[in-house]
Amino acid sequence: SVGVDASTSATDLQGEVLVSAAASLTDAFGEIESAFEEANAGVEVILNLGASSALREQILEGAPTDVFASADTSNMDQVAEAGEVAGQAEIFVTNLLQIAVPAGNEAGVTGLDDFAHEDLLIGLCAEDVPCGEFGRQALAGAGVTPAIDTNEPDVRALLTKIEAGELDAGITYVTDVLSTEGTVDGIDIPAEDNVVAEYPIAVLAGAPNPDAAASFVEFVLSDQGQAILTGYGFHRLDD
Amino acid sequence: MVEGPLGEGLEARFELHRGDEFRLELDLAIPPGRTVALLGPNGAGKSTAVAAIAGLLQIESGRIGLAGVTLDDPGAGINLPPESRKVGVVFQDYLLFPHLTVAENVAFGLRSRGMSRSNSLARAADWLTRLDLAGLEKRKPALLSGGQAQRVALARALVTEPDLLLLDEPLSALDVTTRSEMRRVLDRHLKEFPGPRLVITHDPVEAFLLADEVHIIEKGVVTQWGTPDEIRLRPRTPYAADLAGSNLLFGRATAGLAQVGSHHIHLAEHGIDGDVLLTIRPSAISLHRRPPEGSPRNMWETTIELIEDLGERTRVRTGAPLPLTAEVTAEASTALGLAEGESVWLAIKATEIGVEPGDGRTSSS
Amino acid sequence: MVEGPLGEGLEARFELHRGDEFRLELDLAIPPGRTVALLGPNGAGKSTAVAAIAGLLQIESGRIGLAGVTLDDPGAGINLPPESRKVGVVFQDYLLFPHLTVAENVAFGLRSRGMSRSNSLARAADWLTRLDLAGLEKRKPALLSGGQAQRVALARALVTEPDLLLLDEPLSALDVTTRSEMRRVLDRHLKEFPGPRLVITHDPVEAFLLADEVHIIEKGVVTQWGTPDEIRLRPRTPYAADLAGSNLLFGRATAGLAQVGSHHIHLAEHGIDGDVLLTIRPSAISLHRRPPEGSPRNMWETTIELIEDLGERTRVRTGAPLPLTAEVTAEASTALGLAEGESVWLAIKATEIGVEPGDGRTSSS
Amino acid sequence: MGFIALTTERREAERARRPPVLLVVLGVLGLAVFAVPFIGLLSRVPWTDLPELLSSDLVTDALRLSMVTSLTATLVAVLIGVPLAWILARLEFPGRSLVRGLVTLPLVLPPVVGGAALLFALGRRGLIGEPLNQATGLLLPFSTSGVVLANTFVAMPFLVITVEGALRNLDRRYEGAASSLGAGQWTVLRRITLPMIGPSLVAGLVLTWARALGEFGATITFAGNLQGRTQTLPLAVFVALESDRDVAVALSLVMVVVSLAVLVALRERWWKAL
Amino acid sequence: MGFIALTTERREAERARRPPVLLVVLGVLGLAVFAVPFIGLLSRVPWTDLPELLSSDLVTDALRLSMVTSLTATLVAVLIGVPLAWILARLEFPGRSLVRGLVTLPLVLPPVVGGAALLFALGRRGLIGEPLNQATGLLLPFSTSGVVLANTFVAMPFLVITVEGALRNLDRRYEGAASSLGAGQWTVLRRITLPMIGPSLVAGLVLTWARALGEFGATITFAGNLQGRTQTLPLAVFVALESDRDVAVALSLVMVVVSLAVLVALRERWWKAL
Ligand SMILES: Nc1ncnc2c1ncn2[C@@H]1O[C@H](COP(=O)(O)OP(=O)(O)OP(=O)(O)O)[C@@H](O)[C@H]1O
Ligand SMILES: Nc1ncnc2c1ncn2[C@@H]1O[C@H](COP(=O)(O)OP(=O)(O)OP(=O)(O)O)[C@@H](O)[C@H]1O
Ligand SMILES: [Mg+2]
Ligand SMILES: [Mg+2]
Repeated sequence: SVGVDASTSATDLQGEVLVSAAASLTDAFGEIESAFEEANAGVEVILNLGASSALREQILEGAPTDVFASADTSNMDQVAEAGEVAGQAEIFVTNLLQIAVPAGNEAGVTGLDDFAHEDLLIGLCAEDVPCGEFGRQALAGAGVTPAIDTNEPDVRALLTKIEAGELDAGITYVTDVLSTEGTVDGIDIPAEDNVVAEYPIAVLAGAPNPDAAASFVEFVLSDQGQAILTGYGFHRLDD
Repeated sequence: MVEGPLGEGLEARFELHRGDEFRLELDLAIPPGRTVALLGPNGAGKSTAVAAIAGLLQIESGRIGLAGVTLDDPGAGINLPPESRKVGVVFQDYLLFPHLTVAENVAFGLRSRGMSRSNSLARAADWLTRLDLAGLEKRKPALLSGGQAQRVALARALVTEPDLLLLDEPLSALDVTTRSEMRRVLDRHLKEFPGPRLVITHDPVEAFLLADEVHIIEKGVVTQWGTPDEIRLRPRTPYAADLAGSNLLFGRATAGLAQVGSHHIHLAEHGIDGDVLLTIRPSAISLHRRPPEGSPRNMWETTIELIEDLGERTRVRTGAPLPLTAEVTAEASTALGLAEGESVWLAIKATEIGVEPGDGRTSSS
Repeated sequence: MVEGPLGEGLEARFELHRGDEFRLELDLAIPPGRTVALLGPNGAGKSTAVAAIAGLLQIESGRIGLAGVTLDDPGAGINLPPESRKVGVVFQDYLLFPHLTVAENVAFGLRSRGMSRSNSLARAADWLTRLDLAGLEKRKPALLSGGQAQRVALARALVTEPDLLLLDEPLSALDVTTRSEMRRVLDRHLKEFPGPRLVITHDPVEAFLLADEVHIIEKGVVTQWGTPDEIRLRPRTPYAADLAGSNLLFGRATAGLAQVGSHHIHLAEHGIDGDVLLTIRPSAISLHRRPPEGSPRNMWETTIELIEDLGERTRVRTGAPLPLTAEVTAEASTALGLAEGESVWLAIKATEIGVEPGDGRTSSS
Repeated sequence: MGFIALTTERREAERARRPPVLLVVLGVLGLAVFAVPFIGLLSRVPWTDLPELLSSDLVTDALRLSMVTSLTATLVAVLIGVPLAWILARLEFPGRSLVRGLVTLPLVLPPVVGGAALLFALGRRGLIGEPLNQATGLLLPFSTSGVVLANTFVAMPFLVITVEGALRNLDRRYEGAASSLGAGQWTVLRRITLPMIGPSLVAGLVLTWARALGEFGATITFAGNLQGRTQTLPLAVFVALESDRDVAVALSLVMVVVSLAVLVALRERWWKAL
Repeated sequence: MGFIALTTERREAERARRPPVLLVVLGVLGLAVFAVPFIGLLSRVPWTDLPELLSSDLVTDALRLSMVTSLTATLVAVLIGVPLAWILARLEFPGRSLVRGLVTLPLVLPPVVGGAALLFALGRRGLIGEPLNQATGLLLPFSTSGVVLANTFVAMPFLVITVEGALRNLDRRYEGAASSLGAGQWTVLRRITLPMIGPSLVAGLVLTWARALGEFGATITFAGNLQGRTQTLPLAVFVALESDRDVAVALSLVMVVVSLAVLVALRERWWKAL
């Protein structure tokens, strides 16, 4: 269904569609919301932004959600296992890791090797959080044992500290560095060490408005949706 | 003074404990229109009795009835809450509500009983004026002097026109002028008041003036009761004697001679044998520099332990063999040149000695 | 009684405001070893004076000195905190610390001054025993009766052996027995106590017994002071007269005849002309059913307004033309068959009427 | 400390005492704990962009919702929290200590877990939520009522514990005196008990309202983050933090200013009278 | 309500009153607000895996750190918060209302913003933190002291506001009586003032400690999350929630049980005496 012009196909849709999306999708989904509503005058998208894990809990406990867009596969898998996904979840974008340093890079960080320096303040996401898991994979791939000072529970917390100059370096997603609009500098991780993070999306089994939900997912996967997402640093699936 | 049948007054016959040590056993009946004064040493249970009758303490057994209605009867499971008893209380430490003004404090009872704010404040202002508190309406209790606070407490209890008045030392903090004024106000109000009234006081004059009947309570038990005159003339416990300002001696009489300790006293009354209570008014005791001549059958030499100057009269406390209090005129005292520590002769006419048969209860106390 | 130079006693001459309406102007000097009783109507400023001397209220001008040390002198910027004044206070409403036991309350002052816990508790126990409170050591104040609480407050003030004692109605809640007992304890203690003492009371007997000097304060101003006898015999304000149990009349004398209102009274004293204060002891007034014959120069017919039965004596208040209080023996009262509302003849010998020149200040009050 | 007038309130004659220096020093240190971060916050406020940042729908929606939900939660807390405090202070029953402990639960639980616990209990699949939903169709998550519930859950302990402490401190004989004057238990509660614990009650209310206003974790977990429906100011801050930190700081400032304004206004009108 | 013994504490003779039914009903409703989510939580506890889940290093480290930091923060709050409360209640100075408002700041700010404000002020690049760091080498973020500071910031308002309310309620003449007995201002504070506001002080302490124990947002933002150094229980719970709800629920249960145990034990020993 990729490539279908969504703007004409769903004009008869009505009502609200409640989209629970990972917080890191805030800006991108904000734009998608407007575009989708423009294309479907009868539909109102309501965004529910939060940590993927919190969104997962809401869905598992029966909160009336139409669409779930997670920042990792693990939370989506748990939802699917519970039988809450209608059909199948699809990966809609991927994201790459980047080294984030405070603007100006005072500490002179150049690559993953610097993460072993005891005298630098280094932060990663916590091990159980996707960005933490991927970050550690990247470091392991590069053969670096990091001297970690903090395991942040989410990317946002990590970025806040890098922005404030409290940490000398951390590993986050490319999209996150981009979203700071210059207060954080990104240093690319070589492709051989980098890890691809996959973002799944799905219509939920208990969706109060399944038609509109399906249409929304379609829109995200459409060229228009993908174009918006890549504008925020995400990678298209077919890249 | 309208006096109705007892059933319409207060009947309080109950027992209760306070803490581990104190136990109150009260048996009191006050017909409508009569005032009973409850007197007793500190810690005797007077305030406890008030709290129980007002419904603030739980009685353990017995019954409290007012105007034909049972207020408390643990046996029958009856236990009327305080707000359903029409009882006006002046608490010993006033318990004025600190967050309300004087006027609001006095109006509180009326408002609680449903009167409008303005009406009740007007009535309160009325009573405040009557008790000479005009001008203090807007004050908070913390800004009152002790005596002002006490009068506010009095106004607060009187304004609700209850069926029963319980006044716990209502005049103790008042100055002499105000006190006699208030005593008059109270006396007048009590006389108009149709229900039974219970007044607690430590002031015998107050008790004797206000009350139709005096009950004396000691260590939780009523030890004597009667009209003011009965108490005054025939006190049966040392406390009651102090109250009456009398001397009280416990002795054993045989044929007109009473043995008190190791001392013997001649009595005019020959008819009573066995345990006796002897009462001697202080003014019936005369003091002399030399052994007096003439009729007094009882006389002995003793030392002056304490001289208290009461103005026109002088009170003299004597020591062994029998500690007694005598009262002489100030002139006599000066004429005799009495001084503490000096020795003096003391004489009592046998006819001036009151004799009562003693009973176990009283003499054991 | 050791009496030292005044500089070593209490000198309190100060002014302060309370709220918008009340202003106290005190001028009081008590040499060491002397007891002054401060008396006055409710709200006169007695407790305020105590608080100021203890350092709990800020004086506005004047000076308070004790034992040669200046405690307060706003002019010189001196203002010793309460804890640096060695002053023992019994507060009118006791202010016992509710979270401490009786023994801890009494020991508090000693502990604050550095005595060890065990020593101070031992001393406290000692004083509790002296004031007949043994057995209550472990109680919290909330579990005491009113009189017990007052005695604890007394013990708490006495135990610290301060340089100055300030007792604000220290005996008002005590029963008769305990009160006379405590009065004796207090009297003994006051006599042993080397410093100055100030006692506030509403009980004239207490004041006259305990005090060397009586100060009367009304509406924030001292209106009269003197020895108990001076106050008793020559009260200069209606309040003082009430205190003395005397009748006080304000009049204008010319050649042995005083005009009081529209009435004329004959005096024995012819030397004083102009404004006068007349004092008449109640016992100097005799009552008769018929116009009495003989010497009394003053007599008139009046009505009986109130009869108060005081036991051996009866107090009679008469009405117009001059309201007076007379006191007759109970026998006389019975013999005359006195009753309220009846008319009676009243006689006063001119020689029994005290005459004092009046001054503006007193007669204006 | 020259700026501290060495007088105490109201009564003119009351003795003015120089407060112990150490106490003042410690107190100022205590104040610093609050003042220093506040200054830190102020230092990052984008003052020039402020008007623009704050005029968006997002902000006005969130502000309105925050006021409505925090005040409603405070009201609910008063309605059921004061009675609970009264019961804890006045009645003796088995398990009272446990209940007291339970009241502190929301303080101890990280709010997110608290929100999850609310979901477990009151979500559509929840222990109580499920039958409730089936019976009435009521669904709390994603609803404004859900926000109020989450706020109440998190904020009510402050009221309960403060009021209970004050009730235990109160001399009960005043209540006895009031009832002997004919006041029923409700009148006593309304006209004697509550006014007499006034300052503590107000303290509890302030704590409760402020905590409800700032509540984030339980709300986002239980009620979601839907603009205009469940997105309160703190949630808006969270969203802003993802996209634009300046907006987040500006929003935080709004919260602080609003709460300061409300508290100072309240105090002038109301607390002062106490 | 048969399980409620209709008696009140201690004094035997005191009148037992049947509490107003509505009050009890409302109170029970209030209780339900806490009990229901608790039951929800309990219903999801993986009881069989519990021993295993809880025996890890992570849990013991976090538990130890939580106890140390929350208790230290409470202590610090007492040391500087009680004086601050005293100053607010007893001294009059310009800007007092503002200071009072400032004290509620940490309540109103979402903890994450509070943590950010702490960073702005005391972080390595913070207003005060930067000079401090350069002068002394002290670095608060990522250190256990940083956790204590964050906890203190967030939890101290409870103590300050509760104690201030109680101080304003206190009859000051008792303090006057104490000073006339020779007690200096410190003795009065220690032996009269604080004991007399005992129940409120305890309430404030309980609130403070519980809030510090549960503190998450400011801590993670300001102090980070490193096992054994800054990872307290709530942080461990939050991280666990990301991946495995069972672990998170189990850890939450630990927190609840620990705090209940501490509070009940304290009460038996200490509060009861009040
Ligand atoms: N709440 C209480 N718990 C336990 N015991 C108490 C309590 N209140 C008073 N008591 C004790 O009960 C006894 C009676 O006290 P009550 O107050 O009735 O005495 P009282 O006759 O009014 O004395 P007073 O003349 O001193 O006011 C006293 O021994 C007192 O110590
Ligand atoms: N805190 C206060 N603020 C303002 N006015 C007060 C305050 N306390 C007392 N007053 C007023 O000051 C006056 C003097 O009060 P004070 O307590 O000194 O009287 P007192 O002579 O001790 O009276 P009492 O015999 O009734 O105890 C009274 O008119 C009283 O109403
Ligand atoms: Mg009593
Ligand atoms: Mg006084």
